[in-house]
Amino acid sequence: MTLLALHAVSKSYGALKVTDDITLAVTEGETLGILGPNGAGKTTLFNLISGDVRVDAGRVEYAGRDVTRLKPHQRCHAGIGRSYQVPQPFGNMSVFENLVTAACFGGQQTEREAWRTAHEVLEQTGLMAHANKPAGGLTLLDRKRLELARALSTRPQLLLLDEIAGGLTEPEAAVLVGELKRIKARGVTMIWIEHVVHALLSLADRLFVINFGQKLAEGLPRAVMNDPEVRRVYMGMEA
Amino acid sequence: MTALLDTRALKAFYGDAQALFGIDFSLDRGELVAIIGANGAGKSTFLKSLTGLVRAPIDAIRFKGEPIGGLPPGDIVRRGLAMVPEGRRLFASLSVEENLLMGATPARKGPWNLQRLYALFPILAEKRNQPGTSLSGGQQQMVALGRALMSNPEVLLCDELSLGLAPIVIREIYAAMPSITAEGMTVVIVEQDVTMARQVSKRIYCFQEGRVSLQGHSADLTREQISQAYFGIAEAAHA
Amino acid sequence: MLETIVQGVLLGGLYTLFALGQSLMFGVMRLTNTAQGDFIILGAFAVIAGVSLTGNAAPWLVALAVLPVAFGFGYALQRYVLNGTLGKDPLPSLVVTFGLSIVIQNLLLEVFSADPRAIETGGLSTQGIALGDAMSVGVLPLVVLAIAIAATGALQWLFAHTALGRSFRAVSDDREIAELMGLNAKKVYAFATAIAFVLIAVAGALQGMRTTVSPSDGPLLLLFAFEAVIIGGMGSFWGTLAGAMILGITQQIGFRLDPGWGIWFGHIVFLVVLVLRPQGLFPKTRG
Amino acid sequence: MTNMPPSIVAVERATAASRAALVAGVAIVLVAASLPFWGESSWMREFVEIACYFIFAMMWNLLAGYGGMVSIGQQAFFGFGGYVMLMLGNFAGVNPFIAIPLGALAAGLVAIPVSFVAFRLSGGYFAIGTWVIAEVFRLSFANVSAVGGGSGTTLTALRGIDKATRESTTYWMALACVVAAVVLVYLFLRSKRGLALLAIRDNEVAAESQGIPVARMKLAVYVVAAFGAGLAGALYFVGNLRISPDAAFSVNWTAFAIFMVVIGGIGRIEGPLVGALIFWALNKFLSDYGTWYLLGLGLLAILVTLFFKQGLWGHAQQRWGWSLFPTQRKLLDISPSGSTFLRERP
Amino acid sequence: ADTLKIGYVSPQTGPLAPFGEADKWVIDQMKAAFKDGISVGGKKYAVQIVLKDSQSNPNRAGEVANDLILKDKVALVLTAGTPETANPVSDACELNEVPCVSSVVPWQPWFFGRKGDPAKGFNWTYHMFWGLEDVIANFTNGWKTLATNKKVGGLFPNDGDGNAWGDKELGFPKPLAQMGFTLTDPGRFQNGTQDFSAQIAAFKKEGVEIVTGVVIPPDAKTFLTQARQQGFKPKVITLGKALLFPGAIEALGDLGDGLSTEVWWSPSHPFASSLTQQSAKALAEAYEAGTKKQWTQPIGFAHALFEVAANALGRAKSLKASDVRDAVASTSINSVVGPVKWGGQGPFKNVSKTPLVLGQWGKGQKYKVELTIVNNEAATNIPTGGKLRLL
Ligand SMILES: Nc1ncnc2c1ncn2[C@@H]1O[C@H](COP(=O)(O)OP(=O)(O)OP(=O)(O)O)[C@@H](O)[C@H]1O
Ligand SMILES: Nc1ncnc2c1ncn2[C@@H]1O[C@H](COP(=O)(O)OP(=O)(O)OP(=O)(O)O)[C@@H](O)[C@H]1O
Ligand SMILES: [Mg+2]
Ligand SMILES: [Mg+2]
Repeated sequence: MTLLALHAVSKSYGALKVTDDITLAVTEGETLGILGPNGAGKTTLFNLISGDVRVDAGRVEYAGRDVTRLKPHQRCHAGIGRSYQVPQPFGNMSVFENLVTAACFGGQQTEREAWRTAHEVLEQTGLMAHANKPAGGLTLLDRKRLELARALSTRPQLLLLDEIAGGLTEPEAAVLVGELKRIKARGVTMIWIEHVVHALLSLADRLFVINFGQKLAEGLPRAVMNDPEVRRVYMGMEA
Repeated sequence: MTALLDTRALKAFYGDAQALFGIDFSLDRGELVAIIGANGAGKSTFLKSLTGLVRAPIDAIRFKGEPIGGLPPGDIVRRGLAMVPEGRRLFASLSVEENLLMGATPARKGPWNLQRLYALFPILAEKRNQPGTSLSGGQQQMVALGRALMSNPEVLLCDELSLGLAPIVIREIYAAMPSITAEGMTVVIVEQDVTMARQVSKRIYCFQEGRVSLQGHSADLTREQISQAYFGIAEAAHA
Repeated sequence: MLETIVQGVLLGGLYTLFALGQSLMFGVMRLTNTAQGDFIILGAFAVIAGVSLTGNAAPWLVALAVLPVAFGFGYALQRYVLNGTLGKDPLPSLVVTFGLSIVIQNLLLEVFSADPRAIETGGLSTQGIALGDAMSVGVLPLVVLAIAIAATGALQWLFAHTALGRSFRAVSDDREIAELMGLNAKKVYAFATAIAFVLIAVAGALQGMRTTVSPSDGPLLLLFAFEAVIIGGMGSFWGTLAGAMILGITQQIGFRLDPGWGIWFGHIVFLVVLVLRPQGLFPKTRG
Repeated sequence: MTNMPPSIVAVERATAASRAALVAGVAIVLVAASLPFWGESSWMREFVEIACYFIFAMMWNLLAGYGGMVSIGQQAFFGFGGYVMLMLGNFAGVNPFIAIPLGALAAGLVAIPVSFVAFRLSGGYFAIGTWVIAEVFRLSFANVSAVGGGSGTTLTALRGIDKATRESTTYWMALACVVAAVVLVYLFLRSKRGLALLAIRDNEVAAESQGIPVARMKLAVYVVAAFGAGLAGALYFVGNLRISPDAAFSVNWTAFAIFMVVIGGIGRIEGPLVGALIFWALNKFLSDYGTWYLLGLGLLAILVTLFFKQGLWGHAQQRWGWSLFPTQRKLLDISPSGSTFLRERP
Repeated sequence: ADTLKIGYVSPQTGPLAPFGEADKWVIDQMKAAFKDGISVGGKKYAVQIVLKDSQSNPNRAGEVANDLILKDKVALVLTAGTPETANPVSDACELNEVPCVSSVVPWQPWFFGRKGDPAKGFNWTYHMFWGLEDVIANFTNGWKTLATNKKVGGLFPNDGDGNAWGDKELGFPKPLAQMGFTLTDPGRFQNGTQDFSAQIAAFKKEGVEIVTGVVIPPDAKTFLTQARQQGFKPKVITLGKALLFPGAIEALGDLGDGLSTEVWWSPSHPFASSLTQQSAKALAEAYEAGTKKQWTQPIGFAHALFEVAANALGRAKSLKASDVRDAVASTSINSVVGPVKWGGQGPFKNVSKTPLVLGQWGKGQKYKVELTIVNNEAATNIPTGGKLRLL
């Protein structure tokens, strides 16, 4: 069953078409990997899905209903959780409180339930030792981890991950992929933007490649990675 | 010949918390040295100490034989030490070109100017009059690198240069490195991708919990040595 | 109607001068200087004190002599006081400038008493030029307007086309990285404030020439300055000028409808502009 | 797999100091409530005055310290509450004491349309914009001749009420308002809505994407703060009897509130409490020094902002860990149990 | 001996501070006058005068009045200087049932501005000053001596005074019309207006030759300079409030010469203090000698308030508020500002009127500018020093 569908969405900044007539569907339980050169419009696509940015044209459907006009928090309640490429923690709150907030509001839980959720996610993401520290004092990578943890705390059905493996060492990335697999096994649908291609390949069921705001390629990972256009434009290898 | 840059027992603190516990490090002219290490190992802190953003005892850092520890960042950059900061940090209200020109503030003589940069990154020439922050992450990284080059430093310090970059850009940037070092510029990169670090660098320092846990010529170090240096345990090869 | 607009433009010239210093400080340091009006009054009193200390020297000369003092004062104020308040949070600067506003008002009251005073210009302030038989405009307001336009042009050029202007903006964006580029943020800020204070002193001197000033007049001037800056859009000095003109003309129209509602009308236009274009009419810098 | 989460997660929400403060607070309020039977009428009056300042500062703290909306225009609601109370009393014959909450309600209601304009702005623009809005209020009332225009008017409705009744009723109302303000704000901040507020203050975009209805929360806080400001205003002018636009909509109200909150410590309930006490003491003992007193007050605000960024209470809290009204949630037992994937050694 | 406290509220700071400038000196003088104390009901009391600053702010005025009453427990409150101070103080006294004597506000803004009911009057508050009828009489008496087209332009701001002066029923409009003057009133403006082009344009359009009103000093300067710039040259300018103080006139420079204003008190007033026996002239000279400043009109009234206080307290049966009030109400003295006596009909139960004349500023001998009385038709016992000149 299709969980998320974008119908011909477009978005421009001034004269620049950042998202150009993109149509895309994600089935429940699937993990979609998004690739594309820097500035192709990947993050913008996330912004359009999460509602942080309004589409200029086109329609966003989620779980069978039109969410194009919904506010970001309404989309979050509907089950879309996101992380930001540039981490956006609630800097003056503790890490634990960051997660409790996400669970209370995004996950629409009571405070006590939220504590449990937060506790669980802290363990899962290895942030337990930082639980009572102000989130603003974390290092870049811990902040990225917090992004993931916070998104998980909203108990999402669809998880949007924007470059969470960047900056991880190889073994660390492997551990991350392991955990994402477990999340996936719980039935969570994911869209993952990542430049660390090998990490992405180890999880994605399908790839979607964007260039200049348009779809360049779509399909099974192996096929897409062998696509000469993708190799040239994205990997920088002559086919 | 004495080293171009060396540190002796360099310690650094954030308030009461110690981040570096005595780093001995040295750099010869024209080298490309990579620093690797797990998240939170102190790599960024080390680079910040070198450039004066984190306080250091005056004698702990010597550049061309002179002590420069704890000097204001402005003085250090005028002496020829430039940094590409973690997370790009472009000036939001300046255009791409103005951002690059900011790098030329110390007014040092050398081969790098706008023309040459635009030749290296043609996309920047295209976007020269756009605000720097409206670029994609990767494009911003190019501006950040270009901005540091514009000061014509003798030593270029790059923090997580490839973070968030598409493979093609990483390739391009590392492809440009030899031409940069060939002109006598010395480069230090912090890199998570160990394979890449070994490929491009002459020597490697591995940091662990604020100390140097391993150093040597890139070609001589084995994968096992490196993973041991990362995590401090020998049997560290399963995921 | 024509006269209303002409008077509105002249009033706008005055408001431009009130606003330029604010525009500079707001643009560079995101500093909401609520003592702007009081500093203008302080400038006027500095000239008044200078005139009486020098035994009635020509006020123009005294005003010129005050400018370097204002520069130094602004530099020191930023360096030793206001620099401590900068940051993402607008509150510390608001509090400190509020505090300064109270300190200045009461200090002036202590030193000069509450009597209103003026800078005597030897008749210049009362001269007018007849334009046709129905209309006459003052020479002093024309001088004010000319100075306002010149100052706006100079600032805009400085800001957009010089390395100094670039460093103003760079430091305002990311102080740490600007320092990494070799700038001394504290000095750049201090320099910007010093320039702003020269403008403030000019505004103060002219205000003292065209009307009386008393220690508690400052806050009256402050809001007009802010409105001009905000209508115009942050970081654009021509925008500030345009904002001041819009404010002057709408107030002037309002006054003619009913003097009680003139300023009200100006405020309403300000709010309407904000609702329609929160970023101002000609924004140059992004927040 | 991760371990099963513990069925009970231990979270610390109170401190020894806060428990002591609760007991002491209840005792103080009980003693205070009996004041009209043994105290002097000047004490009651002083309390009413400081209560107005305090409630107003408390609401400003809620708005700016927690809601992140640094307004210089709260005097709009202060004055509006005062004027509505006065008009209800003078023209509609409503008992002024009943008119106090009605005035506050009116201020809360008028905040809704005002928010449409104010919320277009943020940061420094918001501060100045709200100030201009307050000026619009001032100028509007100044042009209404029924309430005396610019010269203002007198609350005549109280002329019939006997002095002792008036004084003690005003006092009890003020006391009730103070207690209610503290309790309500505290409970609000301890609830999960308090978390949302903090999140919005830190990062609006992220808060929205984490499911927090940012616009609604901000509006709610704005309206509550306006209600509180209106309450303070109505109470103040019942005690003062004379209202004029310049007095009612003076920016000094907000200036003093800012001073109190900043001196005490912004973003903590103790802040306005401590600030109001200091303000009261300074005002009581030094206000006869006129210019020098004001000058000193200005300097004090500057010095505290520059050298005690957290305010005096915040400083004490940092130093000695005091917290009378803790709103944080501290997770106890943070030793990781079971596997933690990102820290797990490969 | 026990101490008896007298409270005094005036604007010591803020825009209205010139009105309170002389008070400190007057109170110092009073300390000498009261050094032997006052006997009330046969008991001797030491006298303490508590001066409070209203900071020109009506709120603050109300607050300090309440402090005086509730904390200092003063026996009597005195207050002076524009409705912004005197009205809230009087209101506080009325409510707290403490006697109060006020001054330096025309009686209409004081009485009607406080929503006084002419049928009942006030129970605790008493006022001594002149009224709008006097200022209108004086202004028009002066204008009638000159050749003008009788077209008057009014500058009435939106404050206590401006609203009273411009009031259709109680203010200038009615009597001016009756006397054949036409009044152009463009409307109430905010104090601190930066621009009077609108008023000037309206006056020019109507051919106004006489300008009157009650404005604060900075506004007067703004108006006068802009009028000159824009080619508006009235023949007479008679303003209240703005032109009271020599400092304000000096600040106007050349523009100040020939401006006319109301005179409530001057050294040439033929009265003497009932308390110190000083003549008006002697009082002004003592002030000038003591402060090295030129005399101002509020000196006389500040002094007179204490005359009333001393007299009333001396006659009071006890220090009970109602006894003091009764003594105030039955005051009848000849003070340095003229006779003071309450007890008329309607508002005059609480209002005692003092005489008013018209004055004009000109270059002086002793000081830069000096005020000369130029019309005394309304109070012929006060000598004139010249005739009203055209500008
Ligand atoms: N601003 C700061 N305040 C307090 N502690 C800090 C700060 N920045 C870094 N630290 C601490 O200093 C230590 C070293 O951090 P640093 O950023 O240098 O690590 P790194 O090796 O660059 O890691 P990464 O790979 O995450 O960039 C960490 O323990 C971190 O928690
Ligand atoms: N607010 C904005 N205003 C103007 N242009 C913007 C804005 N946001 C993004 N852009 C432009 O849109 C394009 C796409 O940006 P986006 O952030 O979506 O790229 P991306 O694919 O996520 O790149 P990266 O992999 O580097 O993160 C870029 O060219 C960028 O300059
Ligand atoms: Mg992106
Ligand atoms: Mg780092």
